Amino acid sequence: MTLTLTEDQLMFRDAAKRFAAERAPVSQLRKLRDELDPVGFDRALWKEMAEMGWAGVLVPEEYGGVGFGFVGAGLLATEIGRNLSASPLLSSAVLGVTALLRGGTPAQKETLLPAIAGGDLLVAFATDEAVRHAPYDISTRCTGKYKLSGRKLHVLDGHVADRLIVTARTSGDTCSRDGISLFLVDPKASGVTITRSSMVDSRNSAVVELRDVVVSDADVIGTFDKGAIVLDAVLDAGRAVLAAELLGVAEEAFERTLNYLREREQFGVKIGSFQALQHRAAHLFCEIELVRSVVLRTLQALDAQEPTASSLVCLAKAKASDVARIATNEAVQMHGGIGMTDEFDIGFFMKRARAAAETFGDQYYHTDRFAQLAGY
Amino acid sequence: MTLTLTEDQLMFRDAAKRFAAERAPVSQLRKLRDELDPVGFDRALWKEMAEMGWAGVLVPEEYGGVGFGFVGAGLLATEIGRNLSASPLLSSAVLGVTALLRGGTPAQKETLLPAIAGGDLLVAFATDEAVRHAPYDISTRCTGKYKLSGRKLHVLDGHVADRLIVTARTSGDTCSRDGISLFLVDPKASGVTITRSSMVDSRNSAVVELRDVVVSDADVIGTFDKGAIVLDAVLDAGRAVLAAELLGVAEEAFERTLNYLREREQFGVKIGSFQALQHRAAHLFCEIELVRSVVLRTLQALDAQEPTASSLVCLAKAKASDVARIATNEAVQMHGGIGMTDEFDIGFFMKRARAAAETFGDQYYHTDRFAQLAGY
Amino acid sequence: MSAQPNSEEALEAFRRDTRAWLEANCPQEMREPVVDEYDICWGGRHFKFKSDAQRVWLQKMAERGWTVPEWPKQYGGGGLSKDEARVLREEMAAMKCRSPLTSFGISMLGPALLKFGNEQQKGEHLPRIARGEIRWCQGYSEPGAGSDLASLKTRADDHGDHFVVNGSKIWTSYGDKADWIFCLVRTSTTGKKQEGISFLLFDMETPGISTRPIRLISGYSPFTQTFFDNVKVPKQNLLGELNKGWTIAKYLLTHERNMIGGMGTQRVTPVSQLAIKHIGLASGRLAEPALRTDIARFEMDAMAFALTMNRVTDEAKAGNETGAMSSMLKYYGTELNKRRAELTMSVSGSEGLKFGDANSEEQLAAMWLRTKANSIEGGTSEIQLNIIAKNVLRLPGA
Amino acid sequence: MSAQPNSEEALEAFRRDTRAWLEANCPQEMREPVVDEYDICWGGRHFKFKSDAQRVWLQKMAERGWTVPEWPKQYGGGGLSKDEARVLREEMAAMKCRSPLTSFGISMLGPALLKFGNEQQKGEHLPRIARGEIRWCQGYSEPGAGSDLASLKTRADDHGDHFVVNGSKIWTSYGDKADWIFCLVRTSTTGKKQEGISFLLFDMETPGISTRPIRLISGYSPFTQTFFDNVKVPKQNLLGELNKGWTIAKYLLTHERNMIGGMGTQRVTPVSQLAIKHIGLASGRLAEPALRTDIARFEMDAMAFALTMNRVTDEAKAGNETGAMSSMLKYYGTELNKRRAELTMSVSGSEGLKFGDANSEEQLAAMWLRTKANSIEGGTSEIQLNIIAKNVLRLPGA
Repeated sequence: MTLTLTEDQLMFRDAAKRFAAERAPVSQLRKLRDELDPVGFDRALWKEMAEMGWAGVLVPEEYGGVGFGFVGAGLLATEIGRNLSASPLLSSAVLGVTALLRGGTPAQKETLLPAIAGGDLLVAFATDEAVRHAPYDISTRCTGKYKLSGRKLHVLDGHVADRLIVTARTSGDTCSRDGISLFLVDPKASGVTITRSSMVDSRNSAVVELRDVVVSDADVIGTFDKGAIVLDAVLDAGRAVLAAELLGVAEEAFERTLNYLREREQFGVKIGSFQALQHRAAHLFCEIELVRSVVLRTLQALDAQEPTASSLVCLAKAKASDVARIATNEAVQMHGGIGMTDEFDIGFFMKRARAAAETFGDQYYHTDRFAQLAGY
Repeated sequence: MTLTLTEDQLMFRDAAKRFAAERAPVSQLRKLRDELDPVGFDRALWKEMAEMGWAGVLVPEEYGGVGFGFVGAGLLATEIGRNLSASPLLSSAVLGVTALLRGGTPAQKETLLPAIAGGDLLVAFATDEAVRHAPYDISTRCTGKYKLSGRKLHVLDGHVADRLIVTARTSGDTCSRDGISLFLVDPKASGVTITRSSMVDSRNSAVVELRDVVVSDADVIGTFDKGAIVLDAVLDAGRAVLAAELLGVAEEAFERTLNYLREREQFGVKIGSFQALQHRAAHLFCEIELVRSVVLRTLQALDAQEPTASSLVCLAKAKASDVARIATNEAVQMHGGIGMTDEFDIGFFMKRARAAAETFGDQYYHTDRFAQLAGY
Repeated sequence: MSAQPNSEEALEAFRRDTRAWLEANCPQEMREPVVDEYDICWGGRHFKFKSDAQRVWLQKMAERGWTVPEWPKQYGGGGLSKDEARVLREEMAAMKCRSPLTSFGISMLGPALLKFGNEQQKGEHLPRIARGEIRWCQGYSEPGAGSDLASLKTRADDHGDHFVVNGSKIWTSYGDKADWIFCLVRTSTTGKKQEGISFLLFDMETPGISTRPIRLISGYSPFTQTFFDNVKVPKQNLLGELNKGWTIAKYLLTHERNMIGGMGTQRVTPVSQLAIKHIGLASGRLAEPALRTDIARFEMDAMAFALTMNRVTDEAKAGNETGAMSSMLKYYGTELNKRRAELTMSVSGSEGLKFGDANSEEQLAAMWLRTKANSIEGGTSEIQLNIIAKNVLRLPGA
Repeated sequence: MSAQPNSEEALEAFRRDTRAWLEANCPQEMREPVVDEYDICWGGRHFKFKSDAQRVWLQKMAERGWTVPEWPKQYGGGGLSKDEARVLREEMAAMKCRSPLTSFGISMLGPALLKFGNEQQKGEHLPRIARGEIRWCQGYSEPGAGSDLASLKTRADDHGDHFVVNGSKIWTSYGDKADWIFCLVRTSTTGKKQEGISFLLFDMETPGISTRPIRLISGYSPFTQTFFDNVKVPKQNLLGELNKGWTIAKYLLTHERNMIGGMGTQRVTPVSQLAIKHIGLASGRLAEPALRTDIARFEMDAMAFALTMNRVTDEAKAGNETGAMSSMLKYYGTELNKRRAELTMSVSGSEGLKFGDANSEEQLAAMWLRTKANSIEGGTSEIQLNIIAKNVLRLPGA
């Protein structure tokens, strides 16, 4: 497979680029934040995005999606990153759909996938329990057949989801990869409490508390006790798509900074003529080029279900998190005082870069995981 | 204690500065290297250094030394680093003397210390067995009462020493801190084979092989089986003095680079006017200032035998190793092609920085040890 | 007062007296850790004391001149020697006494007034600073000027016995809370831009002054933009000579740099401790090895920097030249502070991402965002590196 | 020859034929890994073949034009399409065939001759390069000029039907082993310095040429300084137009950059494997955690860089513009190569410090020192960053 986009992919990307820039730019996120919008994104807009194939980007055509795979999802995420577009793409269309595709029963798929692809149903994935990502550190209990009790942190779009997919420990010790199972949970079910958190990136995150929440056999996703296979797939999908989003964040922050460097004058010259800033910008350019290669290769590997895809996911998530951090920090520093004001947009990129990096493992987590997977 | 030098220390340093620059400059090391000198330093010069108090810098006056302590030894080492002066200061006057002061019997001290301080007797410390420093990774055996067998790497000045101090495992598992003992060994004893290695920094290092080498109770240094107490003290002394030497290496490489930046012209201007180089130089200046503070504080802490001195030693050795690496690499890069030629001296500093960093633990080793000592 | 070093015995006596006085006079409440920004006493005409204890503590300390221990007694200071002032700091630290007064009048304007002010100015302003009666703000930066401070455009026109000031300043810290401003203005447009600048002091209640708060990415609004519309300032409010204000400004910037750089050594919970809390230990080691490595690197550099602050202080005491170090401390200290905040966010994971309103307890993200200004305010990191390259390393100009 | 992409079947047939031919013609000895520098065949008048196999292998490949597979057949090339050339590379890699010929004639001068040479020059030089008969060296840098290549002073004076060259070049790779030199000379001193430079080809045996090897910090002497004392060069040896040599030089530098940058992806033992050997695993993890973290960071960046090399290649194949990437690849690749060498030294401890003579097996330190030149030769890292800033990022000039 070559590391270039096909004609179809280029067209899909270009349409997404126009749509995101016109309909879901940074100003929309600012408005949602300032108005303390109770949803956190525009439901009508998500319906439009669904019509463009966003909600069903991973969903096969037989279930009403467009089947553009992870490469397609990544292209959308990069444009989302460039515009900081608020949408449930990651939660519902990536995490939710991947869980159903990898572990869903035929009945679950037939009921849920078309509704998700149509933008009518939102799914949230509730797994993390520690403040720092530790995927198998799950102690949400499952008693009897079945009552779930536990507390899930950082559940993306949890407060507006129509369905939750919840990981729970059905056997084994806390932190063991064995003994994890996944369940579909109705957020309106008795015993579910969902509290939205106000986040630095103005995106949606919630705490989900479960107290003896009753679920049935029909709600199990994947093999009972062996849910980690699905969990891993969902997390890797989320990480890769987040890496693609972080690429967009880095690119946009960098381009805005370059424009500023070309225009802003100090000491009678354009500040972009200062060699120290030029060299930092040139180095950053190289780093972003590396992220571009890594993200595309990783998404291709996920689509092809290559056995070493997880190593690439580590590389992509670590590198994209780190480079987006550098790009947004350099952006604020090079913009100087104006970059520190809320009035100016650049700070939004730094906030999103940090939040996206923390979600499902940051550069530290994935650097160590990369070494582990390589056997050292 | 204030982080400044006393009048006495300033005088001692100034005398050392003059002597090293005049009598043991880089050109002398080059000559020793080019002539494949069998000793690796100038014995007559060491005798002169001894007269100036170098060989006895750590030796109390009652044993014929000058008792300037670790701060004094560090001042000498920094001047040695600035001039890349070849001498057995580290091996004999620091490692050897520290072992004897911390673990020697009165008889050992009376016999050996005055001879060392006078520059007439050289002691080498033979401990490392792994290529990367791992202080308790000792499997040199001690059978009966006593026959030593094993292989010691990177023994500084081993091929010219009049006495060896050898660590051996007298009980416990390999890598255990318990069960290590130290022995005085005559290099001419039966079963001792010493092979000099040709090193990148043109300084002295040897491999010492021991096969059933007979030693007696009178040769034990420190408490039998509890030698790690002395070993730790010797290693920390060596590390701190190496950090002081690395400070000198970094300072001198930096100053030579600044001079070059002020004089060399390219594109019709002095290259020191390029802002990218200015910022790198300014950052490096800050880092060297930090090393200066850390080295002085660490040497003071060793002199005062403060309980947290080991943490400071980690900090000093790690930071000095890393900053000397950056300073010498920047020096070669900023000198460009001329810096790559053997004819020019700057490469010698890069070589010494690397060798001194590797000796008794580099920045990686000591960063991790720092975290361990801090309980994380 | 006394320029001579104090004898050991005299110092010990001073220490005993100080300890006894603090014990007797520092309210218990003022020995508790600072919890929120209202615990910091800024003084000024409109300051609302959070508690009686806070008001009493300021009053008692001001009476002894100990809000500004080393200033001369005639100007409301304590007249202490350097050694005595150190003893006072040590005893206050041991007893965990809060600082009775925080103010730009003390940390910034005061030293400039002592050096450049005339008797009339010193007598008028210093005692009121010392007693916390007047809160000062700084009018330096201008919209669009940024790092190129000397290109400032706010002008003060000569109208005989007074100046008329027109223009605008930005990044005025607490401009909306201050009583007086010390302000750089252009009094000449001929010659080098640095040579037409003067240093004026004036009351923020003078007609024609208005302020507008600037909201930052952290959610805080500590700065204002300040507008001057035909503001009349009497000529006796000129500090130093006409058109020589740049000299005072540079002197003052050095003080500001030391203050901001010092933030690198603030006493906060070590990152490693927070990491242990959030991540836990496995076999005695912090369970995430790559993160642990960077935490160790940060804590080593922070310790090295703290030792360097100590060394610079000790060298200054020993009478050695250390002026060149101020840019270094500002640059390295603020970069360290940013590293600390980045790592604090990393170890706190999703918890650190929470971003409440200004009154919430969840302030990690706001603090993290706040640190980003450290390397911009008071001269950017780039400006500090330029200064080091030119003034310390004597590298040639571009 | 064929500019059209080959059909899948045609390529498969070519692959079968190629495999069979290689199997039949590549001596077994030429399928073993390269052990020392004498295993690399540079060709030239004075080259001493290490073995018959090496000589035979060069001869057989040259006969088919496969030392330069994509060059036209009329100039001694193989006339292969890009796809066929890729298949040849893949099959040689699969069979572990050594490269039959390494030369600056192939990698640097050849492309410039093909683009700028006249028929007579192409016909004279290209076939001899392809057969390994003439070894070329490059005369670019001059003592004292460094990165400011265009300020070169070696002059070629017009003497009617020939030039007379005087001056000196430095950093001439294997100048003492080369048969011919391609050389930048000054033919005009009016106008911009770039506009008075010409590109000459001449025989190193011409009277008036001498060379002096330069010993490097690594102990190797791969470069010479080369001196020209009234060297007569016929005018037909001018490549391209008079005073237009700078265009050719820049074209060639791009090729050199790609070559040096590519070293970042050399197949060598991964640092992590060497680390496991020297340090060992504890509970499945490399026993030194801080070092492990930096090894992982390096290996991740190396993988990201290799993927970027692939992407740039794929984009070039797809006809997308990638010229701007050459400085990036040179800069990042050489910096990575230096990082690799630093880590290799770190994991090797005292073993890595050994520094024998050039014939010894202990070459880690020499290789480490050698990499330091990577970011200097072929345009320093600083020059590459300048190029990226100006040509790619379109940042304003100073």
